[in-house]
Amino acid sequence: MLDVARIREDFPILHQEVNGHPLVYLDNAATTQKPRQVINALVRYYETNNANIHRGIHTLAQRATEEYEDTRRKVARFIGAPNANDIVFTRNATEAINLVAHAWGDQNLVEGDEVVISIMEHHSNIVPWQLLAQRKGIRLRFAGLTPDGRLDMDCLRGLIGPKTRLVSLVHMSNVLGTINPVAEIAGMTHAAGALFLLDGAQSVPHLPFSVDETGADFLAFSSHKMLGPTGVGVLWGRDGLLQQMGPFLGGGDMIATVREEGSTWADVPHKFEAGTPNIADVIAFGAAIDYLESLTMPAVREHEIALTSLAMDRLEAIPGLTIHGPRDPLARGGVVSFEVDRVHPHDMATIADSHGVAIRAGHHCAQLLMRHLGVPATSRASFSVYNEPGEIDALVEAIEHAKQVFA
Amino acid sequence: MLDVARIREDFPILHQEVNGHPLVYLDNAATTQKPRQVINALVRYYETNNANIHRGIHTLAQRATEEYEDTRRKVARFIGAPNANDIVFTRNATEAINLVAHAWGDQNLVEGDEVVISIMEHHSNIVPWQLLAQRKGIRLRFAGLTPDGRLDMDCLRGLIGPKTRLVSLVHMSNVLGTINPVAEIAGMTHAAGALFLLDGAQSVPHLPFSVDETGADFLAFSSHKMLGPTGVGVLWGRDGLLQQMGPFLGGGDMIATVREEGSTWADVPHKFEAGTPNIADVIAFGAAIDYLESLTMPAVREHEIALTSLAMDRLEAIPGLTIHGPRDPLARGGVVSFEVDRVHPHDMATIADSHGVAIRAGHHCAQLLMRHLGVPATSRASFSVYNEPGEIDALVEAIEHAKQVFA
Amino acid sequence: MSADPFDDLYRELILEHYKKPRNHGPIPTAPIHVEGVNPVCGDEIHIDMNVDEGIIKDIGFWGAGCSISQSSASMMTDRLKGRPASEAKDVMTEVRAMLIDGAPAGNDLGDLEALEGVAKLPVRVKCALLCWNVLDQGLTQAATTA
Amino acid sequence: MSADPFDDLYRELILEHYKKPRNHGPIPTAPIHVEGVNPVCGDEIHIDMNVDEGIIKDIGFWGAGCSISQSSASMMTDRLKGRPASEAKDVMTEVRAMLIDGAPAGNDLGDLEALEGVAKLPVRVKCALLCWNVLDQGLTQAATTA
Ligand SMILES: Cc1ncc(COP(=O)(O)O)c(C=O)c1O
Ligand SMILES: Cc1ncc(COP(=O)(O)O)c(C=O)c1O
Repeated sequence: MLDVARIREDFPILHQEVNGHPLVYLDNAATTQKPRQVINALVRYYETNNANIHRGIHTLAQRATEEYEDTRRKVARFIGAPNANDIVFTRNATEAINLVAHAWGDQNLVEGDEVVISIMEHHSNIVPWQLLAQRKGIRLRFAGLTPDGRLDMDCLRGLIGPKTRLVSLVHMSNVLGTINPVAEIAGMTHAAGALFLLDGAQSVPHLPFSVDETGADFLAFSSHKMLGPTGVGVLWGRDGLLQQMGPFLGGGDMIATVREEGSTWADVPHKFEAGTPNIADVIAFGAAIDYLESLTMPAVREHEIALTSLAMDRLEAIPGLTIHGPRDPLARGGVVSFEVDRVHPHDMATIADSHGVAIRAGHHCAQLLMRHLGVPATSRASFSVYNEPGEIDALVEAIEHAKQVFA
Repeated sequence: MLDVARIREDFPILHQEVNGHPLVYLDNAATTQKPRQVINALVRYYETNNANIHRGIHTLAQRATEEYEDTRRKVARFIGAPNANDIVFTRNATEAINLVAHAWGDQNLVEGDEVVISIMEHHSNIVPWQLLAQRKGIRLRFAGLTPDGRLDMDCLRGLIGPKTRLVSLVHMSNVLGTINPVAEIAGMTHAAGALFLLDGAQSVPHLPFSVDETGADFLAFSSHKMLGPTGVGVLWGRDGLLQQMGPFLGGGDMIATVREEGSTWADVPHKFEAGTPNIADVIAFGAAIDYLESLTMPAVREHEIALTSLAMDRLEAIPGLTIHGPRDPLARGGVVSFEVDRVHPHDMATIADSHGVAIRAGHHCAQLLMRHLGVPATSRASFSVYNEPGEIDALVEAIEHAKQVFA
Repeated sequence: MSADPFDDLYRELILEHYKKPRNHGPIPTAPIHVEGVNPVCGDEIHIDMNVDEGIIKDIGFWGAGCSISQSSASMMTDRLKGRPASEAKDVMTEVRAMLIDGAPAGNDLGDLEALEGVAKLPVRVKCALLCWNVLDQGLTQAATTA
Repeated sequence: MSADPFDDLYRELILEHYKKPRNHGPIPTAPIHVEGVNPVCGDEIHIDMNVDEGIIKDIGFWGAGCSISQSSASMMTDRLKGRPASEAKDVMTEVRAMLIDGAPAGNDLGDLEALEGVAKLPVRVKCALLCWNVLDQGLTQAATTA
């Protein structure tokens, strides 16, 4: 069990009023807040160790390099990856997926090859493949959903075939909350001789996670959704995969030798980290991982299941309110998207904001899913380690108010 | 004139001992230190406003969006760009150049087209064009240098011709300090109907700068080299250029509509900012620009000329020491690369470190230039607003010590 | 006006136009069709219009969106139907000044004055502006095909 | 050993090997040539060697680099010339343990013991290791071509 009261003490931002009410931050699927341990790591870095890394001989450069590489090891441990050198730091999950589309896709795919995704994907796991399709003439195929918002496994099975080269799917939907059966999907994918990319942007921050158990070949996620700073994403590749890929961005730190006639590349992961990295934020991301590990991920998951159950019960009791996605809180993450009759989600979000309640309204970068659900937008509340039951009361109150306004 | 004593009070990192000596940080061309105003901006953001931007309706999202877009306007003003929407935030200068190579180069260049760079370029302005050459069969041409380390303008003029589509050059060399005559180069480039990309990574932080006066069509630079945080770079494109380019990375925030059949793109600059940006650091970068503007760039330049003059005088007086690059401090930035007979640069840097003096040793991501100079590496001291004459004494002392060790 | 920006936002008039939009639905015979979408939130507005001899003879809208975008469109058509295109331009300029710069509403705006409170919530300003940007296209088309 | 890591780094023996390297220069008749570069700093080491019946009959090195990388190579060739390849492997393991893990030097290392201080400056460890990584390749080649 999480000691939420103690945890809240670590998050300075939570202790403020917004529009005359205590802030209730329920927009965690967009980005989470940061504990003082993470903020302090940034301050400490800039106040004591800041230097450019890898090529520097002086003391600050040594310290910065060590701390930066330390986070790589922490990330590897956190996701159960055997080799820290298979961790590449990017700007965000989006860039991690684009990196695979370019450095793996451009090099390995030919016209007629197929990439399979689903209609519950975030735009970050759709558009890179559409752009690749334009560049290489590959075919992009879309798995559909069951009526209760799960991946339609029969449909998916039907799409994966001899032409499939990559299956790229979200682990946990940022709209429906759905947790996909990734190990089973990995099995189907590998049986077809294809690779499996897992978009872990919503799952790695919220679940006990092990890349081995997922069966993924590539994994992408973002620091800012797991208590860490903005500006850091992670790409992990199964042993040997990244090594076989050519470079993506060119520049400092990713080369072995540069000559006019051509250049040779540094080893993985440096080959994929061109130019000065986001050193400070990578180091502070290490503090975020320490923080999550100190809470333990099973406890985080348990806490979020409890909040999600409560939220679903309370919201479903409101007449005219519909929740999207699976009914079973164990089959989903702490993300609850809903509709309220006659209240447009933007109005819902504005009225919630007038109560100090931060929820998100819109297409959530999932327009294919919105079209499937037949709505232009949804309202979404999403949870993190510092949320508590009382905050769901505040949300319910805001929804009741919105219903009144638009009655 | 800068009030250096007062400025130093703003940089917490400077007030420490390294290896028993006060830290003397002379590695500013690699990355600069950060004033407390920048560190505080990070803290304040995470403690009061942190939220994902652009799509959010709630108060925190509004505040974060406003502050993020504020920095865009500050950057535009700082470089004299007429339109803030022509500013794209990237991870670093390296990514900015790669963005042009992909989104402009792949789309506009065909086999046989030529891109002209020089042998004094940083790897970040070499490798992206080598990779583009591999993708598109273009030819990459290299302008040489004069014996005193300036761009050989006759050579450059001879290379720019009807096949030239882009000239991409560094404004200020990170090894030689050389400031290139960019307006003249822009004239030659435009006369040939080509575009001019300016690598301003070392110049924008240290000179009064106006994109109009440079004549550049694209400009790339990094926050971390100008008192700002790591993880933020800037690409600026002359009005209309970015608009005409297709997207580079695909994902959230860069789309207008996403359908299975294909997607349409958001307007510039969002088209080029896929996924959650490095929001906190962009905002803190705004504080760095405020700080530089409060010092005024002419005063920054004047201060660095004075230090560079002094450093060159003191170093040239050391027997067996050779300085690379132009002799005239007005023709160069605050970067002094040198050789000491019998002392390898790595040993020089280690011995300097033992005196608390942080200098850089190595190829400085400029292997073509190293080959031209006929050395495997150089030692480099580089200055910023908080450096003072006494620190040059410390450097000279360290050099004398190194000479003794290897006498 | 009250001190609470949220009270100002959802004024009676806005809710009334939202619940019972005027001039709602396509006009199949109208020669001009224009549309626009707010990429940030997905709001969509379509406008059909018939401009004859400089007069907006008929105008209808439909689409999907929040109360602000839909009521803004309803009030707009209500205010402009039957009026000269030149007047529409003036009203458009005035509404934009009110929404973007927070300029006080003139008394020729009619119900549109109710949108004044939106200016205090920058994130919703785009909702209110959407139909006006679409109208702008329509007026340009009318001018060039006249 | 002194408390100051820098005093330990530039010990007399290291400087002596740097200034007067042993076994310096190519051996044109040697059947094995291996080379390596440290991409971080550009240091380069080439090794020519002749391994006959399991014995390193001849070994020579050249290249460019700092005092640590060059003296490490000089001491290495000095220690291993005329010795069995199997002993070279043992010494290699011991030197790596000393440099990477800070293990104490055994007394069979000879001059190489002077490199002990390098372990305290992690950023220079790669300089000292470069020639050993190149040697490793050479020994592998010798084993497969034997
Ligand atoms: C499922 C999913 N995938 C990918 C992303 C993209 O993450 P980022 O914006 O950090 O690149 C998000 C976050 O918005 C997400 O929810
Ligand atoms: C001249 C020049 N160009 C480009 C770069 C690359 O900058 P960054 O590493 O921030 O991408 C540097 C910095 O190392 C530089 O000095």
